[in-house]
Amino acid sequence: MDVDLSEDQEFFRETTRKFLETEIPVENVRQLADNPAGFDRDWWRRGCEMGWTSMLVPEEHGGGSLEGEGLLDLVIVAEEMGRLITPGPLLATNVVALAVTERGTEDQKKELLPGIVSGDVLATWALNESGGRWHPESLELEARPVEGGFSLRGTKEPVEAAGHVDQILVTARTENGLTQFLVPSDADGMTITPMESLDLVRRYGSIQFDDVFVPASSVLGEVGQAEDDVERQLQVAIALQLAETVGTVDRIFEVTLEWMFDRHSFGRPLASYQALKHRFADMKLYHEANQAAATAVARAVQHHDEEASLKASSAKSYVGDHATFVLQECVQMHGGLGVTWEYDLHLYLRRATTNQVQYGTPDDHRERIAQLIGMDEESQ
Amino acid sequence: MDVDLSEDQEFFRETTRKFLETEIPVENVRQLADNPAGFDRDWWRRGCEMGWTSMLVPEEHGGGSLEGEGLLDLVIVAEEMGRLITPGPLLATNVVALAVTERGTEDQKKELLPGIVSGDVLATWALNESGGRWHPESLELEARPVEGGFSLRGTKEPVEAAGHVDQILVTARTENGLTQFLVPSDADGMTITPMESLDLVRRYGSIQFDDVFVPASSVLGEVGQAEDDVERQLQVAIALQLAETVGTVDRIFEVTLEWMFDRHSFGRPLASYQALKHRFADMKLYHEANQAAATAVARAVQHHDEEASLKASSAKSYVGDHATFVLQECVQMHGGLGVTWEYDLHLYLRRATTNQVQYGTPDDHRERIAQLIGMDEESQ
Amino acid sequence: MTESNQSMETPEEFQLRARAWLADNMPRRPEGQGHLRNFDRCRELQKLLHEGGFAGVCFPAEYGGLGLTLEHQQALDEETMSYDMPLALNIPTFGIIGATLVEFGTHEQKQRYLPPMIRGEEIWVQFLSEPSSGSDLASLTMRATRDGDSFLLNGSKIWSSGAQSADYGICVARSNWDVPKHDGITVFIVKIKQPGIVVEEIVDTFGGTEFCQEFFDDVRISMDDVVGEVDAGWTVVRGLLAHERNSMGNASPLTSGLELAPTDHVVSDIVDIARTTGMASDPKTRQLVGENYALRFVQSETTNRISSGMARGQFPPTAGALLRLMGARAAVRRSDVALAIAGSGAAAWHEGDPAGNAGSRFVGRQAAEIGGGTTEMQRNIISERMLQMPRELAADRGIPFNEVRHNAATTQKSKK
Amino acid sequence: MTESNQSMETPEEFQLRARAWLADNMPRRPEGQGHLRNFDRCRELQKLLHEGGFAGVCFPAEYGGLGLTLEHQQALDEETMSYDMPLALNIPTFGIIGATLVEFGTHEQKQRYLPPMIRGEEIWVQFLSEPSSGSDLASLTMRATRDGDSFLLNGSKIWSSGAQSADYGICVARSNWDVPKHDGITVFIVKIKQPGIVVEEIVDTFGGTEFCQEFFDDVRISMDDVVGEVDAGWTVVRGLLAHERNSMGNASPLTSGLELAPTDHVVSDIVDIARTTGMASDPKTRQLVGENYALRFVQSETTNRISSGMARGQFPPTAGALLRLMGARAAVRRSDVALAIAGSGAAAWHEGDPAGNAGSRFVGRQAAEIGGGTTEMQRNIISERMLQMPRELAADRGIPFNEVRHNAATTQKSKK
Repeated sequence: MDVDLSEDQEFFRETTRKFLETEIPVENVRQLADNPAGFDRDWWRRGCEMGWTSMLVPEEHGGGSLEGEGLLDLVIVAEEMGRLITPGPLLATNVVALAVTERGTEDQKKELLPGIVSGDVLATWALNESGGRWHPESLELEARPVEGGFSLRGTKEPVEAAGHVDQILVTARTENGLTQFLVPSDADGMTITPMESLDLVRRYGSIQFDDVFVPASSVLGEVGQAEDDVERQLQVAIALQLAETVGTVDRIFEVTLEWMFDRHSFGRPLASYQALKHRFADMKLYHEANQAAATAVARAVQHHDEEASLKASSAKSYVGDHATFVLQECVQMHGGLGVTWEYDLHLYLRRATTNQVQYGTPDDHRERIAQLIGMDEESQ
Repeated sequence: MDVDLSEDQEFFRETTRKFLETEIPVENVRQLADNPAGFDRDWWRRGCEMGWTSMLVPEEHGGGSLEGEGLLDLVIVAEEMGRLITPGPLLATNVVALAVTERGTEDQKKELLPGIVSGDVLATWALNESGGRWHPESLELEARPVEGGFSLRGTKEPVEAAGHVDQILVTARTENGLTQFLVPSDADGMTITPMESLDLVRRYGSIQFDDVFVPASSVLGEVGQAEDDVERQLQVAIALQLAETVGTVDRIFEVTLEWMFDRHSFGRPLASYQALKHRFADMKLYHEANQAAATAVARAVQHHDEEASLKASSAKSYVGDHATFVLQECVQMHGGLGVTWEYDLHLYLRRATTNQVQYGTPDDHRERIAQLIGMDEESQ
Repeated sequence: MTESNQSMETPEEFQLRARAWLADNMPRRPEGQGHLRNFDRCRELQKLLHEGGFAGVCFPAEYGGLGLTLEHQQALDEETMSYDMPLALNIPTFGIIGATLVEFGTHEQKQRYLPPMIRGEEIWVQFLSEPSSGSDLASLTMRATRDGDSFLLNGSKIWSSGAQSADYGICVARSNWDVPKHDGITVFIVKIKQPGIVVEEIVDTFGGTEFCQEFFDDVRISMDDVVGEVDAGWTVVRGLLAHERNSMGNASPLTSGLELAPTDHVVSDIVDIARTTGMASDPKTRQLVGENYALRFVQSETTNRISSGMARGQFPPTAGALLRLMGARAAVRRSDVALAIAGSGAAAWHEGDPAGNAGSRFVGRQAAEIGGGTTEMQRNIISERMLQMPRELAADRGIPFNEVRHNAATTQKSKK
Repeated sequence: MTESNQSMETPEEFQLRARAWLADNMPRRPEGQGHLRNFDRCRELQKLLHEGGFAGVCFPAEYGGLGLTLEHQQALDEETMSYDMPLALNIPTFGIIGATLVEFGTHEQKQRYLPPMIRGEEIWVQFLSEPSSGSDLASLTMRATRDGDSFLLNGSKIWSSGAQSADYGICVARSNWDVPKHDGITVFIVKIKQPGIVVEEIVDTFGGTEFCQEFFDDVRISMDDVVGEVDAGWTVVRGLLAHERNSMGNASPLTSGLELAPTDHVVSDIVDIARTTGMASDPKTRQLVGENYALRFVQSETTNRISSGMARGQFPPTAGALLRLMGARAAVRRSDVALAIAGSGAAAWHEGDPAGNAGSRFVGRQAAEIGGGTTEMQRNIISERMLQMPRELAADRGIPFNEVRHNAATTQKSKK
């Protein structure tokens, strides 16, 4: 958690936590494993009343945030959701909300934003392509200009909540460069296939585009000019993902710390064993470092820091490795109980692992840092 | 140490250890830091009387080993030398002895082997080229056919003991493939420049070949057919290097274990602190694993195991990382003393680190394993 | 196990005979099969071996074994590597419980229990861990109450591997609460399928059910089924744990066939993921593949070194802890490597994609560091028993068990 | 340090004035300079700052400081980042010893020692560690013997950073051997250049001489130079150690200029090695470069988080241990990364090649985990004081010091 929250933000955090603890404790998340979408739309609407999808949207379209710095409010929700491994397309929908807010025409904003804010419209971002491609340079889905618009051809996967949303923001390649389209999920020529997923309630699908026609009015931003927009969306996605991951660790660290005091071995609490104490010291450090990194990224993205991408990749690679490390250590401290299905720990590890590898693996982001700091230019 | 030594080998090990402890304790190694060669030729000849250069040489040329498995005897010497970070071109000279023994003409054997065995002739292998190239495929030094022989052009570096040996085995590229040459160190057109080195007594140099003429009679093995020979030499080099590295850790592990019992903190010996005990358990495991790997490679190379290269690369990459890991842990256990010049530990770390990065880094060898197990063939 | 004698078949002769018999009678090991957990199949395979005269090589002849030497067993092992062997019976049935009965059982117990074990008719399980006692096994609270000529057992056991398929169990219980923890323990032989014992499967994070929890309610045990002395069962447990370490390190002489551990498939698995994710030419991926290969090689050579050193007395029996630690750490690293190569595919995949299980392997990876004794316990054993470092303070040493501090109520988890 | 008052210059005004003055008077920070250890240069720079009215911002005005607030100090820090600052005086002179004297010194001691310290005229060193006491600082055996109105010090100190260039030292000695170790310690101010004190440089594995060992032979100290109470010096030491942790974490308000730690050059160093070894396009190398960059970012953000959290009381003062641990681990990882990229060049190189120092950096890397309190001690602090886990058993607790078990004779290493 950010050590520098305002009083309003603190209050919002507490309200959000209470809402989630009451509405969707982890037992309910387990039950939702059998729900095809992994979440319930009515419940989602109630969450939206608390502002889950309004933070990045301007007031004239029904949005609004606490301090005028919506992302810094939104990461509070993401972190609390991580603490209870809550389902729901928080990241996916908000990235689309941001993209429409920042780059949409007035018509696009009017059409989409109120519904997103109320929770009636769900949206997701179709960025990834098979083989772990997420980096803008590697995308191949093709948008060919045709009469009155474009024709999309290719496959996007994994796409979060594909099959359970209403609007899909598709990042495609035209001959002029990257271009983004807002495509309704029932567009002709689109086939959505559910994929298997590690997380019990976060669903992914594969979307195949067989010459899907999209009108010119569906272009978000400018044709061929979407590179910066995609970058910005990635930054926001990573900021939210980091906050959620930090939340998962925060909860499990608490639980495990308590366990260390309660559980006795050879007449002594586990917390008295120096080998475990020292590992806990490292875990504490990594968790603080993760939080520091996640907070710094949220601020940098909120403030359009020119190094925001570099910071996002730095945090993404560090937190990706260290969050799961801490969780695995927590499993180990629990012994056999930690690897049972009935105990909740693996659910947290599933979420954190999913976050680790979506929107780029730690290795991917380390490579990206090398690019961003200019290793290429002078070396070739 | 191999857990399966014969009685003769055990005796040989003890004799070697006593010889080294008496003749060249670590204080003497420190003094040799100021010697340009890092070792004394007279001392080297006395070592040769103990068989340091005879193990890989057949009896008719003055050689001989204990059990008829010379490499398994020789790694005993290498390991003992590691325990006292002894100087001297044991690896370099023996690789040349092996190459001449296995691939030399009768004339070459007669000319070189008796001198190597007696210690009068020192030799080294010029394999490496700048930029960390050691892999046969990456070598560039060119041997161009000329009247009566070849002309060598290019640079070899780092070459162990360059400038302090009599004969240099040069691995070069001809248009027909890899070819090796035995070149006297005073050949015309060769410039040897000393390099800086991490190890206090193991010297390296850069050898520049400016159209160095070498007669056809200096070819070792067949023109263009040296690939297998180089592979074999690498295997032997790695087997000896691994044994030496294991020896460095063996000695330091002993010393540090003793330190753990002697040194008290808060009225308790360091050995009573569980956090340190658990780290020692890992160190013990890694050291046993290193020894197991090193032993297995020596046997595989001795017995011309068809997987010898794969085993050598496996052990080289594992031991490279884990030997220095254990030594660094030993430094840490010593506290401030461990990072002082006057304490010997850093001398061992210098040797083990040098071994880690010469003849391929751990990463290089992991890549090589991928090649050897056929990752390329089916993936492209 | 027995002295070699002049009339005994040599290991070489035995090996040749085994080679011929196996070729004619045993099925081949299925491709890529690491660890067979099908107990019915194992019963059949063991029966087959017994009929062929190749079961229980090192078990005493008077109790249904062949009474041959370790060299015979090793000779047989070399031959059986490519055959489908009843590996699931090795641990705990043969390697741990068989060995323990040989060491501590009465003549009558050996007569009764070893022959059917060797024939593959009776499978065993260990009832050691309890919900509230993890690494500190001796803090167990399963209650053994003397009732006339027998004992009544009450309590719960957990992490018993394969209990749902087993016939008999070795159960460790507390028979005296007024003495320090090690001094009031008794070991019992328990028939599993009887009223009063309920076996429940535990679902692990992979969705697997290797482990069970059992609930004992007034289970009556005859005095004939006490192993060792009443209240002095800790001696038996220590022996049993030593056999366990041996077995886990592939160093037990009593097993039927060798585990292919670390198995070849741990290399091919990783290569498969690399290929299907299109990463086979990615340099970092290739280094991970190389690392994984190297790890398998080193693990296997370390097993050779330690096992053969233990056999010769160059390593103490506790050296098995090194192998457990190595195996656990290697398994963990392997799951990290698989995840790194699988990347995004570990979180979302199409059915059948080999990257798909990299995620759940990673999520469940700590099982390797927990099952069979945590790596923390192995590190204690290595540092304290192999390196002779001072033991950890046991705050319960010498204190009557009923006065020792136990877990806080919140962690007293039990299923019922 | 002092209450802000109405007439005080605001931090913003102060910052603007500093900006102008610095531009006219201070030399720029030399390119790529991480940590300046030239003490003569530092004396000059500090003198310059003092003359300009920008020295000792948070030191009390009555003892030569400016008596301003932390905000003023931070405002100044922002301006001085690009100037050559007397960073070597921050630790221990200002951040540790200055802070300790402010907290524990008598009025006379502060009057005597703080003004010349702030003027850059007197540099200080800590005499804490001893050859036979490492992490267990309180087990020190430097002997302080009462002799009339003064004390005589005898013994040896070690790992004192910069003692060869310092004027005064804070020396911790044992004044009473018949009480438990913490209860017989007294802290003294010691003038270094005097007969009876011999300072010897220790050569580290890099060939550097940052640290010294000192030998005290009947060094007479007046009662005026006792800091705190006789025999109750441990209170002072604890305060001093807290100031040390703060300072190491860049969180002291008393320093002159901020360390660029983790400095930008830790990124460029690694990139340089990658370029000169021709590895800048090697994917594994690029990932290592990326990892190193990320580590610098995370380390710096962690410092921000913890420092600002400590300032607000969200973290306890012991949280400085997290920063020490982070810094040490990051330095170690960085040296590993440098080695991996340098490869063969780390073992043999041509003079001037940046790969050349990767090997010796690696060989000396543990210095980062040892200097300023080992990482083991930091982990103890984090687990025991931050997380409230039970403390390790101190076998010497409550036992008179002269009855406690100390090191075996073989490790009683001393230089003479």
